[in-house]
Amino acid sequence: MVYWISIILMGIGIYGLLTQKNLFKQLISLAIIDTAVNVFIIAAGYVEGGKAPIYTKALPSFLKGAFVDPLPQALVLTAIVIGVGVLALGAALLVRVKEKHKNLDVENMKGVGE
Amino acid sequence: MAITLISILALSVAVYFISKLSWKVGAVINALAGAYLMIYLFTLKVGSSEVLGTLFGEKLLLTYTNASFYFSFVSMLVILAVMVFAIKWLDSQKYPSAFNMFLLMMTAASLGVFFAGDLLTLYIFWEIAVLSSMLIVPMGKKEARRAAIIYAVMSATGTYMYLYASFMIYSRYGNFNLAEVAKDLANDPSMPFKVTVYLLLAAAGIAKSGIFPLHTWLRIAHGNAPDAFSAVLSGQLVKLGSYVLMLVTAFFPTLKMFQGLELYSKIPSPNYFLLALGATSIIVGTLMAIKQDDMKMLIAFSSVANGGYILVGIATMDAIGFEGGILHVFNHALAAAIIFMAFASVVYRTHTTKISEMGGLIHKMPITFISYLFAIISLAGIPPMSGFISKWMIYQALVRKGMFVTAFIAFFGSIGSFLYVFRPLAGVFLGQLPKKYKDVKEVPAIMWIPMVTLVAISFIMGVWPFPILKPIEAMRADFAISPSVKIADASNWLVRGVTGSWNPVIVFNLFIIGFAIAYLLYTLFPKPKKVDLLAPHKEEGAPINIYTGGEYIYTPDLYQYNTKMYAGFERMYEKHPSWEKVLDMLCKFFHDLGQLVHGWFFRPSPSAYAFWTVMTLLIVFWVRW
Amino acid sequence: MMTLAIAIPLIAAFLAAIRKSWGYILYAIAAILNFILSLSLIGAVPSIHALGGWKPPFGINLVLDNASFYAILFINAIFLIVAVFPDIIGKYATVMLVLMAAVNGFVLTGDLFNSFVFMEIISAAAVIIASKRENYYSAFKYLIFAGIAGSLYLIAVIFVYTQTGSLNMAQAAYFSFSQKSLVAITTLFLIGLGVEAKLFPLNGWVMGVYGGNDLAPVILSTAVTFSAMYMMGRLMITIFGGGVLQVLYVLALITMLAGELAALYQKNLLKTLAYSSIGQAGLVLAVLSKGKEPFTSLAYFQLMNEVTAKLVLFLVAGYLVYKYTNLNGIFKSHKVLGTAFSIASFSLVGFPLFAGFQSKLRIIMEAFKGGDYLLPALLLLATLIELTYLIRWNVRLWFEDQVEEGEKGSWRHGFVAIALAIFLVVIFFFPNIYLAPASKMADAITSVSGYINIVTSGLGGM
Amino acid sequence: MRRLYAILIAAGFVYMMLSFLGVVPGYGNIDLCSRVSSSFLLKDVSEQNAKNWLMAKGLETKSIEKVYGEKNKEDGCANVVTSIVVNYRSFDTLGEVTVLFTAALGVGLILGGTRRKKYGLLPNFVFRESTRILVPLIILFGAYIFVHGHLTPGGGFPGGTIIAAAALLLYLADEEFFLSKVSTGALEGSMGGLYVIAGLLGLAIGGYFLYNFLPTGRVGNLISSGIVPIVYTFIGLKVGAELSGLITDLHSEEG
Amino acid sequence: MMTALVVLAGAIMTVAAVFAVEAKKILDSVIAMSVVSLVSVFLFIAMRAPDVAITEASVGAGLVTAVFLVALFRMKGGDEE
Repeated sequence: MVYWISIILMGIGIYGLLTQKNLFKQLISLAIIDTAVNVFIIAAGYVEGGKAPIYTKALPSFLKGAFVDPLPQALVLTAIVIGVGVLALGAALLVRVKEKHKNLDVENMKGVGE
Repeated sequence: MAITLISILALSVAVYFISKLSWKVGAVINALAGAYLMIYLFTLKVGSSEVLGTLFGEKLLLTYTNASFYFSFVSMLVILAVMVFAIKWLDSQKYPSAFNMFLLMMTAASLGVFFAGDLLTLYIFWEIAVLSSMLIVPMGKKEARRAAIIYAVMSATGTYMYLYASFMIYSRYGNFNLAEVAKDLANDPSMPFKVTVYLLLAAAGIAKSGIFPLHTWLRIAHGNAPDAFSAVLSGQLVKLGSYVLMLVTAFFPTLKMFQGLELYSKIPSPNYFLLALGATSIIVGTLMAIKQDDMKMLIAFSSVANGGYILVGIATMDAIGFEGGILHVFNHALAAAIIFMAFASVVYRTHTTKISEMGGLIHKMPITFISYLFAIISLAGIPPMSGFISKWMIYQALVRKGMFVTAFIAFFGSIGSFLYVFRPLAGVFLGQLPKKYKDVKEVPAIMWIPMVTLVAISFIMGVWPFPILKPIEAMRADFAISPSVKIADASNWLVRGVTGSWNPVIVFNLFIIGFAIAYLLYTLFPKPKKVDLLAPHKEEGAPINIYTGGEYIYTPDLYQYNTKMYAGFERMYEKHPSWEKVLDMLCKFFHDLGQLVHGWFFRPSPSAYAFWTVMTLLIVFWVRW
Repeated sequence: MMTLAIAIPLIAAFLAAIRKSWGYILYAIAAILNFILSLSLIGAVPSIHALGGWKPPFGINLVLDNASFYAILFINAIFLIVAVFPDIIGKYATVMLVLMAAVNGFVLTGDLFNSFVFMEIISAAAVIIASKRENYYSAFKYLIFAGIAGSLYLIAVIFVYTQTGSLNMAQAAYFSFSQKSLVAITTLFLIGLGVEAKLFPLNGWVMGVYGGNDLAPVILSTAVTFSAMYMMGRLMITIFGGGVLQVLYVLALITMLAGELAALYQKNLLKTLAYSSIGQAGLVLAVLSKGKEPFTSLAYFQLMNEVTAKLVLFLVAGYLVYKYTNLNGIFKSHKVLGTAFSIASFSLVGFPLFAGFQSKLRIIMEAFKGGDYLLPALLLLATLIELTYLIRWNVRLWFEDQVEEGEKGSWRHGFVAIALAIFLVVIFFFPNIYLAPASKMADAITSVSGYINIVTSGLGGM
Repeated sequence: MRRLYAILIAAGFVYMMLSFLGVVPGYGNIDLCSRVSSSFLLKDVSEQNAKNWLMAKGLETKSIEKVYGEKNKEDGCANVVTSIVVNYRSFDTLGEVTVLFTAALGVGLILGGTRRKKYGLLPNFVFRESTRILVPLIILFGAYIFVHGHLTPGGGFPGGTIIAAAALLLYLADEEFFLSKVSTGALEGSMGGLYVIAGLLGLAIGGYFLYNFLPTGRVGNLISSGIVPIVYTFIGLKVGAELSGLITDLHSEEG
Repeated sequence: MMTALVVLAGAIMTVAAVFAVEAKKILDSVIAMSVVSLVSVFLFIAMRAPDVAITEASVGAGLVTAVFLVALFRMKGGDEE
């Protein structure tokens, strides 16, 4: 189920990358893909009926089905931050692109040259 | 051999730095090295063999054969002459140090090509020769930069085909060694393989010696290279191609290899294909040479035609044809070298190569004129000079094989060559002397001595060709080309052909007698008076020209009689199909393809990148899922 | 010890953030230390380092085998060479330090997710480097590409995790994947890595990034490309053994031709060289994708030759392009740079007497031995095109009439360029300088059981 | 037309991913015992036979032992995700920090200036004053989140971001406000350096980079799990400083 | 119950994502994107990943949106010209 959502979101992101001529929109599409991939990863670690992988006083008695997989969560934590870094970099670049080429629309940008 | 070649290569780098201090010293060192190599050739024993080193686990062999000797000798003759010539000539050049270095490097590499005992060694030295000569070419006129690129590309086209074929051979026989490969090829059952290999190997020779489909670089490269280097290009480098063509057609046992593919008079069809290319080159070269106004380009096209003669001679698979072709290597090398050196001398003094801008230099530069005259006599194949003998031998072979179309083409080329060699003669040396060349002097002795020496050699070989025919006979014996008759018969002063024999000594004597009679007549009759083209009537003092029927000549250049000298003849093929244009189109095609790739994949916006990424992903998925 | 190769530049980068003016000095120190360190690592081959003391399938481990050892040696040498040029590095020293750490980590790591993290650091640093000299749009395009590629790479990593239950490369190498999962994983990895490895048609960013300033090509086309090619071999040959190699072969051949053709059309020197490096990458990938021994070592041999030559070319080109507006005949004023440029370009083409000859001819020879007649033909065609434009540039830079007055050149550029160029000639005569490391690398890359053994025997003490 | 093609291609991508889904175990239906995370959960990594794991044998179904409140259970983090992020896979986190560092650095290099860029928008008085009160609270909250990272959800990254949110608020509230790049740079640099030095200390003491060399205490206590909270503090401060610097760069111009 | 909520979240995300991609104004896009992120936070909670949820909420949804908005503000509306 969640897999489907994430994959459809990826599809939308790719659709956005393909159709949008505005560079900012493309960056947003990339952000959507990032989010979708994160959802996908978490979904790959979900265990039906499992609990969040944090020990409290109430203890489960079996490993099987007791917790969801913590590793994908750790990975996603990393992936989110990496995504943010890349997107912030992209935003900064766009500010400069706008200054240099006067426009963010691929077809109206000035001085792009070859 | 190995040590000599390597030390000469190393010396060439040293020469660069020496030339930086004084290029004259560098040029002298070059000439001394050339002289040493010349002597060295005679000290080597035929049949000796040496290992240069190992590469990819294969030994790089140097083998000294009769063919090596002959080709190296011809090369060194030309190069040595140019090296001596360059000692003075270089002061007109912009890059004397680099010229010295690359010339010596090229010399060593060319000898390496001739000494090579296996395909790989040949390739290595070949590439070094191409590289170093390719770097000399752009030192010439402005157009020469483009010329260098075209030269490099054409040459590489052939070379890479050659390389492909050599590795095909290696993967099949596990051997690069020429002698072994020749044996293996003779016994190989696979005909398509043999034909492919044969044609691909020949491609290198075709590209280098300017045979028809890859001939276009000759015009631009010979025409624009530094003037003295054109002599090396045309006289020596082109002969590397002839050497490779000789290797693949004569050294490889083609008759045995292509048994069953005989097309016509026992010539296998692959050989016949090469022969046809040679014949085409004769036509193309001759016709195009007649059209040229630039004297260097004119001789460049004549090199195409003469390369064709050499190939036709070798590809006849007949003893006398082979010998004729190989002898033509010598003749053309010397003639072309003399002609280009003569041109270099003219350019050295006049700074132009346009025939229509010159004239009347015969009085100013008589020695150059004499050298040129003898060279064109040889080139056109007129009897007393050596050029006739080789052409005659080729005709003999064609007649024996019954190839009358090719024979006709060869005759046609000969007649054409009378036409085109006469054009610079008339334009440059005869006729009226333009005013601006009033103070032109003969070139210094250091420049004309090499020319005259080559003329002398060429002349002597025309009268007494047996010394040069001796190694050729030996080569023919090595390659076992039938029929094994004795062609050079020194004791009877005869060169034996099919329809008859040629006695050069008698012919020479006849010519001497004829010349004496002509000279007698010349001295008996009154001499013509020399007038200025624009000479006004002295008596009346009016600016009326006496030669133009009352009209004053505003543009005397147009009335120079060698402007459009063969206009009528040229008009016959004014709109000729140009192979150069075809190649240009090919270049443009690749260029456009590059633009297409650039525009589709590299230029566009991120959307297109996303498109290609996802498409690739989908295609890979679709292929593999 | 091997973690220091990552820790030293990283700590230097953090220190450089405190005071910007320390940047270059820290970079130089870190480059020297890292090079010495990677030299000293030879005693430690083969070994693993379990980070935090957690055993490999659980924790992250660094693997130092012959392949990664020579790769980091080569990469750190390049970083050391670049350290000679403070004027090229400028204020990008911190980024270069991060890049150095990331490339070392990318090569050394034995963990898939960790490799993803390092790949992202590499692309982030590369984007910043690419944005030098206001080359923002190209950098942005690169960022989008790297973003998509990173996402696909991450999905592939997760696929591996769902199959094997761990992120360890050695376990993935041992694990027998089902056919379909292998297809899914390798396809995604191919695209993910293809962007860095300049695989067609994922290499659209190359022209803009390499052609836009003087720092990006010097470091991205050399060290980063090398690490990407290393990873390509490691993942496609060692870990996921062979599945995708035929596809890679076809794509790589197209890459080679496309790159060379586009270079033929290009009129800007840096961009021409950028395309040429695409073409060369195609050649390396094509040979690598054979997946068998002589080819793998030849691929790395060719890569080393290419990278050395490209370093010279890009150093010289970057220096000249931003010094003069018209380059005609400029080598008349910069003879040393010109000589180095010519030697490097001849080596790239593969003329005898230069290093490229050794690798290209060996590739042709081995391809013929393996019965592949297509690769040599296309290689020679590509070489012909390459020769055309490189000769064209050489002739133009040497022999055209000079338009601009030449200024006095930089001795650093001259010295480094000519030294590397002479090294290329030395390689022709002693190919084993490169070939021996390359074949050791290839041995390590092609031996799956060897890789697993290194990891399992590294567990001994734990 | 372009959109139609785009939809087709995106649909193709979705189809491909759905086909690939076939190789992934169904949603919510996974067996943790075959994954390394089971050992992270049980905190028995050091007891496992790594060689068997590598040979993909996995674990049998095991009942969970008592973990909460136990002493010296490996890293001793109650929050298993944190224990993975900062302990088992701490190296990834170092890389992650580096990515953020690089991004902040890049934004600085691309946009950075020395002067506040002004938009001429004056925020109202209430907003400005309430911000002054809120900012210390926000920073405190951020600090709480990263200090408690090993016990409760959260950790260095959200904590740091919350601190950066305070900086953002200040920028929005005050036209004149401008953080000194030197101070944020010094903070992020020194914190990053300390992280690496902590790792190097581990190398010196335990023989492994990023080795958890402090006593780990009881699972569930605040003072537990060795260097984890310390590292998370470093990360939190570093991320806070970095992102504040990033926001500063976004608000700056060349002057 | 949970399934229904997840489906609802998925629908919201899909719609928001399409809106983010297709919106005329970039400001709308950015906001729609942050909606996608925020709803994904719910998904993370539903999948028992509180750590990720907090990080996504603060870093993914909060910071990215903030950075985008500031950048957009700095460019004074990327889509108007």
